[in-house]
Amino acid sequence: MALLPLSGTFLGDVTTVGVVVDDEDTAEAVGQKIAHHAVGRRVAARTAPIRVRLGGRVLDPDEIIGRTGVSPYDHVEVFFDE
Amino acid sequence: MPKLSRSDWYDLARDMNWTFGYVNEADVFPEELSGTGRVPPEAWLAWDEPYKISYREYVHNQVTKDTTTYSLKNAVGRSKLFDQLDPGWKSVVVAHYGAIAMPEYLASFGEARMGRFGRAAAWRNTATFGTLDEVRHGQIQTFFPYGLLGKEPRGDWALKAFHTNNWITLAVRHLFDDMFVANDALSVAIQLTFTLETGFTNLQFLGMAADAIDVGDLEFGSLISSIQTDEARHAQQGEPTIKVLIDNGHKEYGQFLVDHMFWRAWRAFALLTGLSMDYYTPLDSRKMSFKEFIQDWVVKQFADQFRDYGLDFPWYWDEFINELDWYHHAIHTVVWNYRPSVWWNSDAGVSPKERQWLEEKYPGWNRAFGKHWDVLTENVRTGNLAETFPETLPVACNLCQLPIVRAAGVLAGAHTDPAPLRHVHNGRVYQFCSEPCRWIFTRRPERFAGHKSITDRLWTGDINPPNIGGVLAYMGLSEAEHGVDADNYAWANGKH
Amino acid sequence: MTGPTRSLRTWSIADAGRRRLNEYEIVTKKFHYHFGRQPAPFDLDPDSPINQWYLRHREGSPVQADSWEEFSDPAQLNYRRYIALQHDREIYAERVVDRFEALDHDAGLDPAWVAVLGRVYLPARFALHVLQITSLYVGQLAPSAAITNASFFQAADELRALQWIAYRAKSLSLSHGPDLADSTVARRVWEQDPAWQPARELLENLLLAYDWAEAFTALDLVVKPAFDALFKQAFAALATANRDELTAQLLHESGVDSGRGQDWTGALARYILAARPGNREHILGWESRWQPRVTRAIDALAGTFGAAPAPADAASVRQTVDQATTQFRNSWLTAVPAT
Amino acid sequence: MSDWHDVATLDDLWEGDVAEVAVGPDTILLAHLPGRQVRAYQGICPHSEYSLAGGDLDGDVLTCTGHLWEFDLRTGEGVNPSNCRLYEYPVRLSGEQIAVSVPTDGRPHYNRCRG
Repeated sequence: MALLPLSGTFLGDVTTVGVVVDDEDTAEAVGQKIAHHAVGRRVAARTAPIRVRLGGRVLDPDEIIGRTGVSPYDHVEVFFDE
Repeated sequence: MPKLSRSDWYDLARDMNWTFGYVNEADVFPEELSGTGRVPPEAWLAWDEPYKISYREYVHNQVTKDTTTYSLKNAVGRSKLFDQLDPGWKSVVVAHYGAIAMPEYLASFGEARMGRFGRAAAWRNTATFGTLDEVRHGQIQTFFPYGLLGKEPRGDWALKAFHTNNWITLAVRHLFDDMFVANDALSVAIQLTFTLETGFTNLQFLGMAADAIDVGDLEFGSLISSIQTDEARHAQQGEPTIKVLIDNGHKEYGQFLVDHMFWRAWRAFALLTGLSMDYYTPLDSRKMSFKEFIQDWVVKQFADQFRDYGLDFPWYWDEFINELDWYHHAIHTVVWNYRPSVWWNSDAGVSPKERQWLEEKYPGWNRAFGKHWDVLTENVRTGNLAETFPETLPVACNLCQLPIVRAAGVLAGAHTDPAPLRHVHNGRVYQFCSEPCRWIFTRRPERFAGHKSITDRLWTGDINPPNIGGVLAYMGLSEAEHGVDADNYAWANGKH
Repeated sequence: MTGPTRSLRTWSIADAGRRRLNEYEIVTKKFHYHFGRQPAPFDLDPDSPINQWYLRHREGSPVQADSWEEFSDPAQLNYRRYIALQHDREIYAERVVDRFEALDHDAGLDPAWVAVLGRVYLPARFALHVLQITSLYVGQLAPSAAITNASFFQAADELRALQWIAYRAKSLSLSHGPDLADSTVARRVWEQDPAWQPARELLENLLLAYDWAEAFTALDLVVKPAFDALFKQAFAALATANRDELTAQLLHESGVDSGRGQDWTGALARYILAARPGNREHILGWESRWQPRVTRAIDALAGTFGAAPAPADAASVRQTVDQATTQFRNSWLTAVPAT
Repeated sequence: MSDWHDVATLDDLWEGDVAEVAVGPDTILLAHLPGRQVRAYQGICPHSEYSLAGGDLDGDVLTCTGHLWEFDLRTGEGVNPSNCRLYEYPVRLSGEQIAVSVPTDGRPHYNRCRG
């Protein structure tokens, strides 16, 4: 395991945040870590699954982030899947 | 009075270039400090300052200005005037002192750079007065907040801010170091005096002084208008400099310098003036919106004055105009959210009445930004204040050092992709908020590459522990200094 | 209102220990936050040219002190006080000029004396301009705001002196011929007259002294004291001897600025010598490097004093200059015991 | 006869500070001059009843904001105009504590000079 700095934007938020995740985290966990800084804070909460998009591809929730070809400081988009 | 008037002898005091006989002229004006090498030395003799002043006139004028301004300060200081000011307006004043007092003093370095390395004696003389002016502005804008310390301890940031790595300080320090402290004489003339002072601050100071008087802040109003009269004079160094540059076939370089700094000046204005005008100034004292101010004054000024010299609008003009509708609103939301990390009390400025005004001035504001404030308002009302505070940093732009808010641009319909713009230089990834910021960086990466944004510092372990507590400590804020909501959440709780 | 929780009685970072800062200290102390900053003074790439320039010529100067902030201008001039002071002095200078103009003073001057003015006094504005812009250089490279500000005010003092010479050039030309107000003529003297060439060589070289402490030493401890003594004492005396009391009094008035200049530059020199043991050697090293050039410059200009209708011989001029500069030198050098 | 009254501490009155304190009917100006010198004078300007504590202290000289009368606070003497001096109270410093001696004659203690 290793720390992986990423920038992430929750769609609908005003800004992009910096987070440090674990490269063993699942996409689901990465999504939650970024959503934590936006949902219920500036973006209204909803009961929908949270998804992560990396380089145009929506990741499978169980996918390990470190095995997606991601590089440090890459940007991920996080959004409610409705 | 002595019988001769200034015009009789003035040229004899400025026609003082000569041909160097014992040293190389290039060594006297090293390009990294002078920047004038593109133009042949003799061409600089055409440099002619539009506004002329002698030393005698200078000291006589300035003593009058100082006497007036300091007397007013003394009179106001003994009154209860400051205590009665609107809390949002106090934030305007406190933010201004922390962000601007030290840069004004540092501008004396930029002026002295021109005073030593400017290529014409006329220019060097004019810059000598400019040097004094900026010492004045730095000193008066620290002396006044010092006088407020008993009532407003955050006036301390007038001196302290630049000793810290606060994120707002980082942004203004990076900007002003680029613009005039660590810049060559030619670029200082074009970027500080022509682009910033002529293009923005002359106008802004007029507006700000009027607003100050309107809210009853006589001290600040008189201070700002007194400064403005100096600026209007020394800002005129830009005009002859760009004229010499253009007349000698270097319009393209002049255009580059203007384009570079106009964008950066816009960024700083959006942060400081945008928030002040549209959120912090009390509603009934707002004469125009920030967008109207930029359109009526800066845009018009730019069109009239810059185009007189055959300069074009910067290539990003459409993006600039487009940003007037949304950029500073996004920055405001972030600053309010990060209010503990700034040295002033952030004024949300989104009471129902204010939201109505915002929607009127910026149609679509509710759709793009109101919904964030709905969530924030709900959290305040339900006592869920913790959720209104941040736990990590936004990603800062590697050029302007401000939070990357392309996501808000998506909401405003200006962008389709919220992702920061990227550039890789010598293996390092740099992130940018906008095409102009990336363009400025990539045109001269060696000028900027070795600097770390606040987010870089978090990611690379300079900030320890790497959490929000560590961030605030790193930024130099003691707990007592953390900014709080200026209105104590009245905008969320009352007044429907 | 959720205002600040405590009030402050002074700058948090410039606390003088239960002593109220005076106005000078409030607007001067701790302003150079960038001196000695890591990784570089300014927030651009540390390797960018001006960061490197400062690292080399300021932070990298051989002359160092543990705390430059301890040095204060003895006159404690901030902008407001400088301007108020000079406002009064300019009123005085204007009255001097008024008084002599009312007597039609210039018309009565001996043409042979006017020729001396044209050769020595009027071209001196080129020399003053070098002192002016070198002061701006020292100011922008100095390690503390106390030094920066004093140096900037000094630059303005030089511009003041220079503009009164320009004024006199024009007014003399009205009774003694347009050449006196012709910059081309003055420039030709400055560029070609053998009496000026050692001075010009010195001053052109002064512009290349880029280490800030060398620039300070060369300008403020060696070159300027000698030129000030030459013009504001020896030449002023020559003017009096040649019944040109207007020139003499304007030079004396400018000499008041020079005296204030020597107060702070002498104090800074004393501060530097006391700050670190090695500093003395560097200051004296630079002094010995610049002094011979100054001596040549003064000698060549002193030679012109003999052409005045009431002449002064070069030796006596040199003596006046030597006496003044030695006195100043003693004020900073012998006040500090060698270590 | 007079009584000593503790009126302030050196933490209240920094070097360079002036302050106003009241002891019974007396309004007293305290001044901490350079070199740990503390003085106490009448608190009201002898000219036209302005509070001296609102004045500007520059070194030893206090300028009243009312009509710019100046006083040397080393001695209490008028500087401009010079034909006027402030009533002075004895001051005692013990450690941090500043005490002022006020006569117990039941009369107000101040000088007046009309200008």
